[in-house]
Amino acid sequence: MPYIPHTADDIAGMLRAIGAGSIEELFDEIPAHLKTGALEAVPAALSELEVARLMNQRAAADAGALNFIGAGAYEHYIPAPVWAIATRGEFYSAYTPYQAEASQGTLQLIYEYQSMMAELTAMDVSNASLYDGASALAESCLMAVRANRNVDSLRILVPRTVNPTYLHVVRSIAGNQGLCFDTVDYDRRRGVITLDALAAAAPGATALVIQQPNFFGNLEDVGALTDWAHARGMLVIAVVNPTSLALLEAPGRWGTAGADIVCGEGQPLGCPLSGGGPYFGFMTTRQAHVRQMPGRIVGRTVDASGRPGFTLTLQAREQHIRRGKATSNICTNQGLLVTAASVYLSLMGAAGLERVADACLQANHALTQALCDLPGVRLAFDAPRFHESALLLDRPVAPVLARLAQRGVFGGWDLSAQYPELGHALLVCATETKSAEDLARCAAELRGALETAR
Amino acid sequence: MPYIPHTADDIAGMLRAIGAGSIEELFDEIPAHLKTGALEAVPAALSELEVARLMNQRAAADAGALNFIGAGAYEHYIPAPVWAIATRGEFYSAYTPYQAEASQGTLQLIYEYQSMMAELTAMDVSNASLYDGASALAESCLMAVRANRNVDSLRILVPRTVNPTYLHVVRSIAGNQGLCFDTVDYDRRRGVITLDALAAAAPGATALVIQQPNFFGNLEDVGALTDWAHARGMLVIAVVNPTSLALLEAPGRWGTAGADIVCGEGQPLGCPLSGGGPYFGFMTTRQAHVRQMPGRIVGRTVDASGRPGFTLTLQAREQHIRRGKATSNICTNQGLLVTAASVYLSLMGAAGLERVADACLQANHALTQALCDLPGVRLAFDAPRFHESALLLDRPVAPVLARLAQRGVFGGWDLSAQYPELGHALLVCATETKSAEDLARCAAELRGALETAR
Amino acid sequence: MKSLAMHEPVIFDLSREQRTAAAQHVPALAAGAQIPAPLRRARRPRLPEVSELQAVRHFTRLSQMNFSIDTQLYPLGSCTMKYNPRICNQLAMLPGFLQRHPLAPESAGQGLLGCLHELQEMLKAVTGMRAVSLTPMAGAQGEFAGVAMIRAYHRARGDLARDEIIVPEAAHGTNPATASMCGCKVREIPCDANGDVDLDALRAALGPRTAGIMLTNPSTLGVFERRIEQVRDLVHTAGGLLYYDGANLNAILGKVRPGDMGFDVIHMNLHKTFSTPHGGGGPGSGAVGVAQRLAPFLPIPLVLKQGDAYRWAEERDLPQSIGRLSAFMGNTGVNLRAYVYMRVLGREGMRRVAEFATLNANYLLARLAALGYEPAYRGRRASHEFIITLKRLQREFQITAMDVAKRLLDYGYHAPTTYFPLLVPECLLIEPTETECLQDLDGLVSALEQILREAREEPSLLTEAPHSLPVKRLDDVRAARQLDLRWKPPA
Amino acid sequence: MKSLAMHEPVIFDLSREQRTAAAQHVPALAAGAQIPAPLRRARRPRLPEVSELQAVRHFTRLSQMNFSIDTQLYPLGSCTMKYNPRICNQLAMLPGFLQRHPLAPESAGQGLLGCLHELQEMLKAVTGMRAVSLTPMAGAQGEFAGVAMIRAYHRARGDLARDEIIVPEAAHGTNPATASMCGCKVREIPCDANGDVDLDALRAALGPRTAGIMLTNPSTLGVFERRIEQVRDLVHTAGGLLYYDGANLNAILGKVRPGDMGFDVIHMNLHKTFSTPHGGGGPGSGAVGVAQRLAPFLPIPLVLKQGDAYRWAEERDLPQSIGRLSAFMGNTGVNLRAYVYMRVLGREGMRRVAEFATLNANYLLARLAALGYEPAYRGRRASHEFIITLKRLQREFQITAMDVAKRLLDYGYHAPTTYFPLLVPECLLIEPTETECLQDLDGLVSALEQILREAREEPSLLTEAPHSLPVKRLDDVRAARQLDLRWKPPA
Ligand SMILES: Cc1ncc(COP(=O)(O)O)c(C=O)c1O
Ligand SMILES: Cc1ncc(COP(=O)(O)O)c(C=O)c1O
Repeated sequence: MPYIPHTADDIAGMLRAIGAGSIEELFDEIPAHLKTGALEAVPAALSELEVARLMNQRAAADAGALNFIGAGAYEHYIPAPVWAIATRGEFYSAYTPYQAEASQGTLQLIYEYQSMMAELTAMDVSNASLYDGASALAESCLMAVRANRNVDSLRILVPRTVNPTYLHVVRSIAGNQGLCFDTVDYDRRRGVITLDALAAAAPGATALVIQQPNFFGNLEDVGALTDWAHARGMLVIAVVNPTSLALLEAPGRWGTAGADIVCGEGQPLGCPLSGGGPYFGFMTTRQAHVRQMPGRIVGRTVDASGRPGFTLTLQAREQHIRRGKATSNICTNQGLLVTAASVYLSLMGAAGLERVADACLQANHALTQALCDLPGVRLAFDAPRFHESALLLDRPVAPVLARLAQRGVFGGWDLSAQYPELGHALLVCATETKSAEDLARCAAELRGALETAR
Repeated sequence: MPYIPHTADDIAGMLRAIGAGSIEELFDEIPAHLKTGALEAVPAALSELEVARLMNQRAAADAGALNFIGAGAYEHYIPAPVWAIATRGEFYSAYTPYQAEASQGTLQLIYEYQSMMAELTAMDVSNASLYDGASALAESCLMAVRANRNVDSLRILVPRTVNPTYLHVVRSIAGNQGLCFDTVDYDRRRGVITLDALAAAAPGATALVIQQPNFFGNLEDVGALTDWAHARGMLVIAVVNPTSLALLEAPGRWGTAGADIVCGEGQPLGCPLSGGGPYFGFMTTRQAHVRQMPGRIVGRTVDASGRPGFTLTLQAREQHIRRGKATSNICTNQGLLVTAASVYLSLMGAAGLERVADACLQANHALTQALCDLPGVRLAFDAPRFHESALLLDRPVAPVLARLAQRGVFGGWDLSAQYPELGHALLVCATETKSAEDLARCAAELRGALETAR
Repeated sequence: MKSLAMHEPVIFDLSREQRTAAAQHVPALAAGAQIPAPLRRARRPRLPEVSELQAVRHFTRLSQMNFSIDTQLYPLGSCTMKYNPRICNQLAMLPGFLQRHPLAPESAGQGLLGCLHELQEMLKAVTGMRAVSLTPMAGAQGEFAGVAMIRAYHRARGDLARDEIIVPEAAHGTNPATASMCGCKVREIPCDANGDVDLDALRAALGPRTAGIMLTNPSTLGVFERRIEQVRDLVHTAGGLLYYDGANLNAILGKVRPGDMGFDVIHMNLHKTFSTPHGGGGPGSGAVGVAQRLAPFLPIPLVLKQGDAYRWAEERDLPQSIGRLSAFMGNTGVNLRAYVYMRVLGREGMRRVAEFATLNANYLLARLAALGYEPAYRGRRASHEFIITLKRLQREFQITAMDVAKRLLDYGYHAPTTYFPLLVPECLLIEPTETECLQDLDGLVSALEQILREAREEPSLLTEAPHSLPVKRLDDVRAARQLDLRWKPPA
Repeated sequence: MKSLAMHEPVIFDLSREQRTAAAQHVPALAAGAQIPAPLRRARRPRLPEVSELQAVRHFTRLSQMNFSIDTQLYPLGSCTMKYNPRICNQLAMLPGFLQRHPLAPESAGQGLLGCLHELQEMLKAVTGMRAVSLTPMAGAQGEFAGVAMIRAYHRARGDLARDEIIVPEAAHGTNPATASMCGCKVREIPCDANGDVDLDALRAALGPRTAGIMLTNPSTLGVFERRIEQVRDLVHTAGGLLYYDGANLNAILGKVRPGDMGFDVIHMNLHKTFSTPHGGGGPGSGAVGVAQRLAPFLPIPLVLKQGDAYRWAEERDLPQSIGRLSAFMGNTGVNLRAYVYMRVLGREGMRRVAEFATLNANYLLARLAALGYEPAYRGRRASHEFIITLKRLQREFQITAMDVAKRLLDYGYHAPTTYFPLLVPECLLIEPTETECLQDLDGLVSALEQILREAREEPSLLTEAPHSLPVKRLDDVRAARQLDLRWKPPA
């Protein structure tokens, strides 16, 4: 019996102690006619050896391509200690640190994580994670509505340079509470939001969402946008890539007053791509808004003998205390990924993270140049970028990408479904994981694909 | 500076405390003309990212074949917890448990390991490991010379059914102390030692070595051999495969009195093949010989308050106490592999190990049958076997194996260099890791190779 | 039971300016691009500056300050803290899976998609539902998906007034919180003295505004709702749908299926029933299953099989979907772990989960009752968990459930869940799970026996517990009043 | 500093008949073959019968009862307990390496062989030797190979009388033990008051029976042998060869090379200088390097490069080889870890090892001397390690080196090496290594300062130490007298 330790003697003795004749008797409160028969659709048990063989085959079938897709999930090098530590049983198999005295390891780690995220975003406080970047933006929007004392509105401005999937998720989640989202178009030449476009939006929104770098990889004029929103009583919700913050101005210092709520996808900080998850959403904010923040928060306090210790705090915001009136329904979050991110950031430090960010910047620059040197490829926008670039091809993107994939290269993300107005647009990404040879191979394969497909 | 934590301030302050002007000054006792210049032959530093890229490429280049080679190292399934535990920092990065109070984890684990090995071999005591199976046999021979009070001789009988490489190693190591090794030929039809062949050996040897299963995979008549040796005042040194002991009689119960010293290669117990090492040699013996045993031994004792605890014991046998008169020069052994083996054996238990052994037996049986169904292939010997079989081909083995290797199958070990008298002999092995499809593939590829090469 | 690392400085206090874990510095590429000055970061963030050894040592020592399944019995009710098989982690972290970009072509991901599709199928089988989506990232998001589907269903039928969700007062906090997140009103109804839903109260609550009811069965009171079919009929007749909170699925796996009980929608906590790790707070996975009528509303994406090929279902496949709940496809790596777990257990293993979880719980209950611990629902079978109330202990010795919980930590056992469900005074909700062996259950019983004695003879052992952990009882009030939520450099 | 797991039963005591970790039961194949009855095992071995959770929990808890580099500063002299980079483990355990059978064709192992060949080349470069074999499985086996080569060399020249190996009395126990293993006689010679070899004694020992001398430089006294060239000339003139015990190579890496000092043969402890893990006692790797004249005698196999291809050198390549020392090719996986380490450090990193190891040692020495701890060799530079003698403490307060060592454990530092080298009374041999940071060194100094105070004011804190570990001081005498070397079922 896999994972079940009971011997026949154990079972007999236990039933005796209970006073039951059989295990089946323990289920006698369940109406007999409801009982389940054989679960034919579940395959028979496999030994660990067999399941390992199966999974090794399947993983091998999926492996090996050279990836230039970003679009919200980024391939970074993960230092060896990160997962060696995160998979230690004491982190891996612990529960939420409700029993603080027996969970000081996890609690202190979260406190350190909160400190790092607050520093990175230049905000006052951080929570202990949300599910992912998209759902973190949804929670940010809900929070902005609660937090904005100036404007009483359920409307939020979302520029089209924000990841369109995020907008989709935000609508799925926050739409249920009546929030609505006005999109703001971007400047076709520069691929960023302009104040003119914002001015055209209906007035009276609660918050403005700004993604930096934006979905095209372009850098928004975040200072001006922030000041514009603040001048109109809106809160500013920043959606940022944490790696980029080593080089880009922190949202806490955007414009005159800085953003009010910062969120984003934590995946670049030590989480493997892993087919889409688990990642983690981060969120930081101003001290003034901390009671509106969703998710767990750890605080430092003292124990009965006055020594410092850590505990979950401000739990009155949470579902297990406040139930229907909680700031969110979130309970289980993405703790293990926070563990990985904390180790990652500790190993990197600011200097290491800067080097990663700069290597990404340079790799993308080099890739973009190499690709744009090919006939039929050009840059879509004229704007400073971080590690992604939107390109325009002279023909439909999908068949070109399919051809590249056959050659073991994932050549980027086809923008044409989400941004049909751009034509044959392709979003490519290169990070520090890509060597000069990798970039050259991408260019060579794209050249080949364009030539064959011509 | 990889792995060096010193900041410029640290260095300055430390030099000040020392009263030195520079780090270089700390080396002023080294004659200047001896100092080393630039180490041109060492490549420049790589970041972790770069070295990971390099090693991933190299490992991938070596990967993927289906292996049917045994000949002393065996591919077994290793349960997932084994190395998850063995690579925990507290085991991985600890030293030899000289400070017992700070090393109870390692010490208790070794005590448990000793208990398991003593049980498995049905002997009284075990040491804490030696380097590998071959060097363990060398140490066993040296120990036998010390331990045998009946016979004063440096001669040891080694049948040719013992792994020839082991004999080579034993000669390299024990030969220096004047031990010499008489080989005893095997029965050509059955591939085992016979009493007749032993009787033909010069009398007066100190010990007889018996390998079970022998190098051909055949099972020796260990009871008769043991009794024969004991009747002549020799000690019996058993060389055994630990997996096989789930099915085969334990050396402690061979014949009337059992073997005197048992050794072997521990690799099958949870150690990956890893290109040849690290593995570990095990050794168990009778209580009477424990003071002649080489290597570390852990004992259970009590602490100052009477509670049980574990410590290294009988250290007076060892080099750090007895120096030139120690039972061996061994110091560092193969502790981490012992950790893996202890977890492995705990997860298996006797019942699990039996299933592994039986699956090996059946897999090899099925493989042998499938191969012997091919034209030009037959069994070399008529004897019961465990998980290896010696086969005879109708043509030279090397080109056939080369052809198989090109097709991704390692088809066995060519015996012709070590046993030229057998002709075109091939040693094949199948363990529980081989599915029916794997076996079928081996047969199909061999058929193909034989057909093409005909 | 003390921790080797009784105190560990905050990592920022280990930090020194300009120290680095230099091996992690990625090679610099020729600098061609620059961030324009106004957008460039003005001040470096103060992240820790430590060596690799310092980081490894720090986090290793922190880890030792945790209780966990891998080190202690962890009978935390409602949380299903069972053994998390190592193989699940090892296989989910194979490079072919880890390196896969979520937006990579489906043609190059058939291995992964195959696993996920088979997982969907297995989950359908064990729940008796007609369709499954693996997208929700934890139980609460599964609940959200479920309630959102219920709303979408009513809306699609033009039944626009249905905006009330009924929850029993014993329900987990996420249930009412989810209803609110979905813009619904929450109506709480009481349970009767036996732990069953109060049917009269239910009848009174039902009406034309009823969107649905959220239940778990067995309930969070640790007992099976025996009149579940009556409940179902009442709710369905009133036009509402039934939501099953799958947090307690471990209790009934392979024994009775939510679909067969009449539930219309269910979320599963794969991090409970299917033993993916809790990771000190997450990640989880909250897969949802639905009856046929809710299938069109499932959150996307989910995996479809067409011929021999797998692909993600998107909006065009499910135009009525409640939409996406995450940027990609949920906690894929967690789903992979659950998949491996289910394959190892297999068909035969499913019902064993419920059987031995239930055996362990009933055994503990019998032993503790014999010691004088008071079951909250005497005469009822325990499900996979059960409630003890310490109200007598409190009355007689001023010993609270919290005291007993903290004292158990000293004995090397994690505490049961305390003060949940809220309606049982001074309660301990105890869930041993099926992977714990008899000896360890007996150890827990002995500890609780000893604690009873201490309560009478030396109560300060309890009221001041824990005594042997890295910290003593923490000042939660101060934590909330004098907020210290992040490290700041010493002034 | 207490361990979370203060006591853990022996695993056999957790065992119950017929319990299994069932997921590990491999599938049974159709039974075609059988072991003949007389050869079949009659009685099952009593191995533990535990669940997978029990095993994982047991060994996890045991692990927490260890000090290790990953959890504590570990200044164990002569052992070079530096950070073992995690990347070395990760890359050595890539499936392509792990799954490789040692006898698999070389053509299908060029990745691994390439790494090993490059490692040989790098080790040649840093030692100044002409050829390297990676075969020896630890330092002691490297020594064995070295002395065996020395003997083979003399024998090959017909110089048959040379059977004496000279070792300084400070030498590590493996040196004389190795000489004996090789069938040589050991001649010990003293050191002078400054820790250098006593040249007169050396002269007296040298003669026509001299096979060679085994030295390490810096010596195990922690000081550099300044007259190494004189020693070399004396030994060579007498017809002997010089063996370098590379256990102390960390002290001089990139600063001075054994080959340049005139050594003929050297072993390296890759598990010290090149930071492969000690694993609680092993495995190590004791690669040997030789000058030209010993190259024909190197142990096989070693990796040759021919054109672009790598292959193992066998007997036919090295007919004079001292032979094989292991069934395959030594501790390959350990060698891979060393390879990765050297590539990350690179050319520039080599000398930094020696520089910062030496800086740390001299800093500690200066600080401790200032506190009143007595250096064994005052006026000498510390190498990567140094010796403190506590003879005064013993005289004045009856406090031994052992007491100080045990008390340090209470402070959360592993003890230095005690009572080695044997010639310095009440000694502590302290080796901080280059990977420890200033703050932690200062922490160690503070602890030793506090301990000095305790020695004066409350000596029982020392003599009864440790106080806070899972056990108090253990009864070694009883351990050796009442041998309890394995679990036995309770009678
Ligand atoms: C009964 C019950 N419902 C729902 C949940 C919420 O699940 P999650 O934490 O995965 O969001 C829990 C988890 O604690 C629970 O116990
Ligand atoms: C000086 C010295 N020489 C030799 C050795 C032996 O090395 P090993 O333990 O690897 O056999 C050691 C190890 O402790 C040592 O310190």
